[in-house]
Amino acid sequence: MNLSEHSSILIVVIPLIASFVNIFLNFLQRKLCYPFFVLVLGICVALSIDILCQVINFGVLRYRLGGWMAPWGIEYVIDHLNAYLIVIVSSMSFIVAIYSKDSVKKEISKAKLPYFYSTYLLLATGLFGITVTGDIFNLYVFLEIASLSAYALVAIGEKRSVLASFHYIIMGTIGACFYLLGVGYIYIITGSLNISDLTRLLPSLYESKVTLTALAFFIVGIGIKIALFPLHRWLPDSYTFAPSAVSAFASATVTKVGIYVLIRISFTLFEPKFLIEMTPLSNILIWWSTIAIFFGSLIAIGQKDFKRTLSYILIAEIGYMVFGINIGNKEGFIGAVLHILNDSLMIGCLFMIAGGVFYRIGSRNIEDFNGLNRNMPITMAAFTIAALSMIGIPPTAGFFSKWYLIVGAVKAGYLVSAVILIFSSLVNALIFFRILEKIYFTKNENTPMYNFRELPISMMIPIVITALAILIIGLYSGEIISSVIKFSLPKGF
Amino acid sequence: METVIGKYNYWIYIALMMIGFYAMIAKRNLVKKIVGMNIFQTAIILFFISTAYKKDATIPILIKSQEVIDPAKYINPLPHVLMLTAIVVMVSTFGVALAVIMMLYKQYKTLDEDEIIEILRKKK
Amino acid sequence: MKFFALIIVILTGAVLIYSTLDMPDWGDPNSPASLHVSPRYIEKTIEETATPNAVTSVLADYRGYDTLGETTVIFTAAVVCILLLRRFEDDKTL
Amino acid sequence: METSISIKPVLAIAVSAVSAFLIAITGEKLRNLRETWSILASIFKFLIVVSMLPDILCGKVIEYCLFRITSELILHFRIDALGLFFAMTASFLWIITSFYSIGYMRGLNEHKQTRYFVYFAITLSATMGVAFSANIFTAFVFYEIITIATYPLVAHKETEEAKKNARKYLAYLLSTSVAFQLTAIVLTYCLSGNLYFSKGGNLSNDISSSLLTITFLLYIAGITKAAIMPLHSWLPAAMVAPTPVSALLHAVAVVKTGVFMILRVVFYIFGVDLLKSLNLETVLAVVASFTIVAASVIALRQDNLKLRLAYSTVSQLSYIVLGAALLSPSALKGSIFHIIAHAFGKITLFFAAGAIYVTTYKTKISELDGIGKRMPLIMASFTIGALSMIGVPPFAGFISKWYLSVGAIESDKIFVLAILAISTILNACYFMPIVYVAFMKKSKDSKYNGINEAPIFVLIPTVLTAVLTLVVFLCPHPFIKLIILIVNQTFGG
Amino acid sequence: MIRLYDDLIIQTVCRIMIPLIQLFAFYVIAHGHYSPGGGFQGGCILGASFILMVIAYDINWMKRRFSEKKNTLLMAFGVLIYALVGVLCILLGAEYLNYGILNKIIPTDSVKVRALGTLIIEIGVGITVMAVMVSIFLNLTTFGKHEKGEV
Repeated sequence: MNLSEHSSILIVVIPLIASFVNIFLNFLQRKLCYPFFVLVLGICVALSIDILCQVINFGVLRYRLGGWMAPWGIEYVIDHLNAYLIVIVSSMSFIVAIYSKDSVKKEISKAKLPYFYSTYLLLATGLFGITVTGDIFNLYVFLEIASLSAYALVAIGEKRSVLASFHYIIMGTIGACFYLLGVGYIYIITGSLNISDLTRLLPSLYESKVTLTALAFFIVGIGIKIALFPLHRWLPDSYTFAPSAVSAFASATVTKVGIYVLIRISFTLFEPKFLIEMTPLSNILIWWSTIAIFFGSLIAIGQKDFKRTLSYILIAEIGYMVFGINIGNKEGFIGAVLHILNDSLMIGCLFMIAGGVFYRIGSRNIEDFNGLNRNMPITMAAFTIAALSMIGIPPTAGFFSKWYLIVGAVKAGYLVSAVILIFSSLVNALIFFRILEKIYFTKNENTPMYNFRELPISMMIPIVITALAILIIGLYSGEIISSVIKFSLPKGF
Repeated sequence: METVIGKYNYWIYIALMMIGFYAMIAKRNLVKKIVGMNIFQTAIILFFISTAYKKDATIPILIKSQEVIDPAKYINPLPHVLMLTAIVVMVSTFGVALAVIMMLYKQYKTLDEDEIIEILRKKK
Repeated sequence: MKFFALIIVILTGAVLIYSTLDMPDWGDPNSPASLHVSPRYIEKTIEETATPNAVTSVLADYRGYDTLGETTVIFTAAVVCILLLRRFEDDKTL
Repeated sequence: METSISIKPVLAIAVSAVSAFLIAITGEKLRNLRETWSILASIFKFLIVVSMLPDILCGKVIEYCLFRITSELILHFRIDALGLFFAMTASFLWIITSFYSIGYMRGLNEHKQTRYFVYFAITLSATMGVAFSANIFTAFVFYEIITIATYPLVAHKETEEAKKNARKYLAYLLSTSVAFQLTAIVLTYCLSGNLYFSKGGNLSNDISSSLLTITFLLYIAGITKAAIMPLHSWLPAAMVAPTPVSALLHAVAVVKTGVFMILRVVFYIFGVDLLKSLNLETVLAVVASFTIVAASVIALRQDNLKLRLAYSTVSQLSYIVLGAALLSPSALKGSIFHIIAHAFGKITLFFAAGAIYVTTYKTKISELDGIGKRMPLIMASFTIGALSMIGVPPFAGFISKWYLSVGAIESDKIFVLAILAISTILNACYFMPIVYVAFMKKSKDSKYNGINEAPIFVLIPTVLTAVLTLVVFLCPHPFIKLIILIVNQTFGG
Repeated sequence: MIRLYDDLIIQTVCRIMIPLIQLFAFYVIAHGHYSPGGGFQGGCILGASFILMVIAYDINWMKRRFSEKKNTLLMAFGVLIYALVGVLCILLGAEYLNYGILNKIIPTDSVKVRALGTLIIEIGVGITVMAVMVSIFLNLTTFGKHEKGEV
């Protein structure tokens, strides 16, 4: 029996089982919960890398659950895009898991930590499940697992977070319901739920109104889940008031997986030509996301609260990705998929730093960042790297995805959007250099609050790792593109 | 007339969905929002179930395994299965939402969104 | 606000109802849904899973993995309720 | 022209980066060791650069491909005569400046000297990077690094004013480079498919002229370091920095980087024929001439010595741009010679200004009455620098003006001669009064009479550079030889 | 002790009803193969019986018979059964949740054993659903303060 041929299912099942076992451990030996939790996510990272290697070496992986043939049973289909996403999600969840050790202690009561770890694992499970599955209804189930745990993780933050979580629940449920309606419509006219089966069946039905409606509902539903601009209302509050570990994890993974689902629905379930040529949808989405970028950046300037600023920047970044996907040429798609990785690193790193600062000075207000480099030089160095990457200064990672997006926009002739992209990087420059100036060139008046040292090592290491990753991955973007992303291009690009 | 006969079930369920949807986005009382959520999801479930129905067919439990089985005689089991899942999801979401609402009530001693926002603004 | 909501709702409903026109009629035994995947469940349930109740066999066997997910969902709900509401005795902070 | 692969360029860049690291870890305690590092680094760098001279002189080109990031974005070095010329100027003057800065920083015992030296070294490496870069992407990367690395130097004082000016500095350089230059690079890529500097131009003639025009203008607007009006006002703002910074970076390294990149764009991206056919060189010439005159006029009204020098820099830089815009061999000769002539002259002036500040804390010209009697050597060298700027024989400035005039006649743009004449007069008008008050007027405060010169570390470099301006005039042949080589390589004659 | 809201009739009826309800719940779980029913339905009925206890008596009375710790453990245990059956299938060399392979350890043919596997996971589901219902009910009705006792 060879485990590596099962790794595509194990990556979902292992964190799942771990989340149950965590409950037992809570009653047996509470101290073991955290090590176990981190260990499991470490195993997930190993598995995900194994999956990626398998995909690169042997091409698409298919796994028939319960041994049933595809349209009747559920099957997992893993191509380069999934594998890439799995690696991102697993490694970010692992890194943030390390980070959560100390940061969570201040925000959640000791007795509840095991339940927190279980929920965290369930969120990871949900995300993995969404990523690997090849069945639209199975995707919905795991979407709900992820969403439920995300609602809870948001709600255990500070006082305001509960209301935020409630809005998240309402919006998220609307999104899920729309997705489910889309599934229903597709099912009624095809009778199948399996993505590759549907890819075969749908082209004959492109004329039907039902198909178009289904696609529209899919897109709106996912648009809510990824907080595309007018539907973003739940995101800033949730990520601002959630525990810092949670906001780091969620911001780095949840929205990215949403983007992945969008890609799957629009380019695998349907053919690219349906979205791009036969319907105006991609054109609508391009302008929609351009607006998202513009307003996300614009609103981000005005914010006092650092985490809130980051949330709005995240909204703009989501706009980038949706834009890149829908341009409909090679560069744009590459840029978007590359940006999924870079953005999850940058946003994750920045949210972790925000959490670290909050951990020390108990404030998220940008005004209180004065002279922090005296107290936490390493963290602030990491912050500088992440900030430069956000602005898109080469050779940090952020530049390259932005480069491809802009080239794609110019080649496809969307010059306005290109200008907006550049505008938003200028806005990032404004925001981040304002903060950097406070950090490095302003003396802090209220010294008593600031007599502390660097972060605890368990929070420092993840931040440093991500910061270094931003630098290194930037240099190897070419590798990533040629070995992974190139193969995930939809046909016709 | 044909279409009305053929499609009225969908229309009823869609009307139900929209009632729930309206409650979710328009009502200011948190519990009413949740109730709207339930109506929405229930309507979707009914919608799915109705797609499973075939004229003069029975529930998909095969009495005698010997006879040659004609699928047209039994209604489509798949939507029922999916909806079992959807029901459970709905219940779980409902539970979580209720828990959050109770936390909110503990904090603000009210269930009206406007009042809560008012309280928050005062705090600022 | 309410008016705005009403507009959205009506639009959504209109789109949904408009697209039902292309759907198979209610109870049509030849609708794609009842012809493509589901017949096998009904025909083969006994010889493949020895379970006369097709719903159960699909639920627990053909699409058993969905059911695992759904059980996980409800488990999640419980964990979440404990995480959010439960206040333990040995709990100082809350 | 045959090429030879060699790692020397990387070494030349690395040496100061390494020294920056060493300086950082040595720190404030062992200041002597720290400054030894920076001196050693400067000397080594110069030696490495010079060691490449023989190959270049016999017409070779040195190449080194550092890193292929993606298929088109490649960190690639290629050293031709022009690059080497610029590199030699900068690295040679760094030796002198590092002595000077020791004297200056210690004389005023400034704070945060370590940071100062670190970023100084980094800036120099980045300058080398621009000088050696083989494609516009590499140049852009190092251009941005320079911007970021000089920001701490400008904000060095950490006073409100310093921070305000640093903000302005960054706003101008970063925003223009991200907004315009990056766009121009993207357009270049989309139009020509590669980003390399190639002899006779990279862009071909068969593209719509409007796009080419836009690209060119974006380049001119984007390379703000050349301080072409109206995007010049970051340079006066940068004068809050310590004088050595203004002397080396904002009279030689940084600003010349800008000019250098404009030369690259004009001759190696667009090429003479294309520009002539689009007749864009006239635009450039007009802008440059306007800058020359306007900046000189503004300089007249400055009372702060460094500000007056800054505006004079703005006008002098446009000489070089003008020389490029004339697109004739001897004009190019003149403009390249002006790089070195202006470098020596202006650095002398700044050194002198710094010396005055160190010894007497005077910054205003109105306070300088009789300063010449107190520090005759310094003021003597100031006079030499001034004369060279005006272009009086026997000083370096004369030669470049000579060639420029010849070039103007060659490419019959007679109005350029007029411009040169006017600016010469204006130069005289704003430099001579200083010399006059310095020597002729009686000193107001009678405390000091008799000689007290600046500290030795400050004095010697000043005199040295002054002497060099003379030497360059007396035996220009080695430079001319190299310059002729450059002109041949550029015009392919 | 007798409290105000204790009602003899209700309590007695419940004493008689609850075992029957639970018995019926087990029937529904077990008979899911042949009639409408299965893990979820049975689990709900089983959970309802415990909730009935709480309504008729009070939480502590119920907890004396069925402690919270046990409940939480069962909650995890039920779904753990489900997941582990799948893992068992992998260990026996088939795909995840492919019960057919279980006949390596259970002596029946590979079709009957599928029904058996179905039964096992139905039981797991039933356990989980029951425990989850009780747990959610308790937390919601008491704001998470079980120890007070009253509903």
